[in-house]
Amino acid sequence: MMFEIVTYMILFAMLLALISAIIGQSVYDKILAVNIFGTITVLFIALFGFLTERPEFLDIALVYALINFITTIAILKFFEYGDMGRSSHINDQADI
Amino acid sequence: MSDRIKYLHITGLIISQAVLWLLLSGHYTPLLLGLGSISIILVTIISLRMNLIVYHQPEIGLQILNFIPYGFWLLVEILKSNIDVCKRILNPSLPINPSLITIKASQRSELATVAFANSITLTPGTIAIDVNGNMIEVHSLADVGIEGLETDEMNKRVKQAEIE
Amino acid sequence: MSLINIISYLLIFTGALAIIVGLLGVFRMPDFFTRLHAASVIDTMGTMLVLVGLMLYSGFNLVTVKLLLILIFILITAPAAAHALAKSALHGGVKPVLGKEEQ
Amino acid sequence: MEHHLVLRVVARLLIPLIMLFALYVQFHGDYGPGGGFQAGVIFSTAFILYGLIYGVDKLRDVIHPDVVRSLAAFGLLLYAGVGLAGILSGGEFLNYSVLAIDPVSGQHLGILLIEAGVGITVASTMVILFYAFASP
Repeated sequence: MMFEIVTYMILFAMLLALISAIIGQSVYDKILAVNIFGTITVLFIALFGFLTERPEFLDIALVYALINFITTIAILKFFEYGDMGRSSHINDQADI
Repeated sequence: MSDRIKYLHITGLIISQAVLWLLLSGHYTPLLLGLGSISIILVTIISLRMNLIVYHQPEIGLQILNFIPYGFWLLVEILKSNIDVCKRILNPSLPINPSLITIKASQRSELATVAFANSITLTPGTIAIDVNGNMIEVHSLADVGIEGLETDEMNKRVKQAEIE
Repeated sequence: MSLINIISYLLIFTGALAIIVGLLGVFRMPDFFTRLHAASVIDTMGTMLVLVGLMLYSGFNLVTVKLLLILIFILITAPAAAHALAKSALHGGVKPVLGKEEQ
Repeated sequence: MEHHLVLRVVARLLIPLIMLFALYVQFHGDYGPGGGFQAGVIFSTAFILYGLIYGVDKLRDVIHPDVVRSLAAFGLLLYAGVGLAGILSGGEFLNYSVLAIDPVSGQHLGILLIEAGVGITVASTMVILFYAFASP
């Protein structure tokens, strides 16, 4: 009971994040919305693990946080340069 | 660049990995501990191949013991500015005054500079947009954020946490 | 229900409220950079309160350590992602709206 | 375009953590959600992050595409080899109990090797996919 109200609130927040991803004007707005969605999903998975009393879900939450970060970087790089493996021109320092 | 610093860095990497493995695992059987040591050796070898350890500057960069009080101070700052930003969002007239300013970062190592830039971003109301050498360009939501940065307190605190 | 459970529940509830307030800010703010400020409320206040609340609820064991690990991980990666977004938006031609007159 | 200091330093801190976490998932498949497939994907994300931040050329210096391809084949061979070893020792395909004198330790060994094969193949395939997308 305790966790259910909060879980519904988080689900509602995920819905809002999806809406903002759909109505976002520039591509950066959409990436930001997807990033927010990912962060909320991490919290949702952690809460869901406690709701169903299976704390092993925390491993999945950690993986989701990791994938969320890498997704943001990959999409940004793809939209900026059109390919993901672009190397830097300055000696050993890369920009995304 | 001496060998001593190099081995110090590698030892630090191995010790932190061992602590992480023991905290994650939770099962301390000989088989899993053996597999854990194999994993640590493998990760260390790949990290060395990737040149992830930088020798030409203090790798640890931030003294852990000095960094803990800084963390608590940062936590309080984060909470204060969070409440401020939440009030601004909930205010019907949306009292914001966005501005761009450039501030100076006086840390020596890259790690400490990044810790400073990330602290700025982590405090809602200010975002580090660009890091150019010692200058950090900051986008601020309201005047409160600029006033907080111009007292230079965060910069000094990160500098204090740095290893001399 | 013990006191510590009530405290943890209040923390989690406040965290969920903070997330919704942050999303409201994302909808209300006039341009991209100000939206980033609203999003960082979610990344810091939301995650911190929810995960600290769960830590208090679970007591002290390896689950707590994992929650702490998730919190540290998010607190390292979220500002890096926000910084990368802001930087590439600035270099990609998004002009920040400055001054009091929004829109 | 100047270098991206923040991402470079953050990636340097995160990559060893990610690889160690992947190996933790690999070896704790019997206690929680995990196993070879998930571990392989997480392990490969460390390499993909490195390739994204430092450029694909630096990733080629770390691990050559030919090596990755051989590793993908090696993982599959390991899987099939354990299966065939079951047949050769008088059981069915993928029957682990006959791999050692004691059935329980045979099962442990078999699962460990099979999961290692799956993990190696999945991680290599993900890195191959990244190479395919990243080359201009």
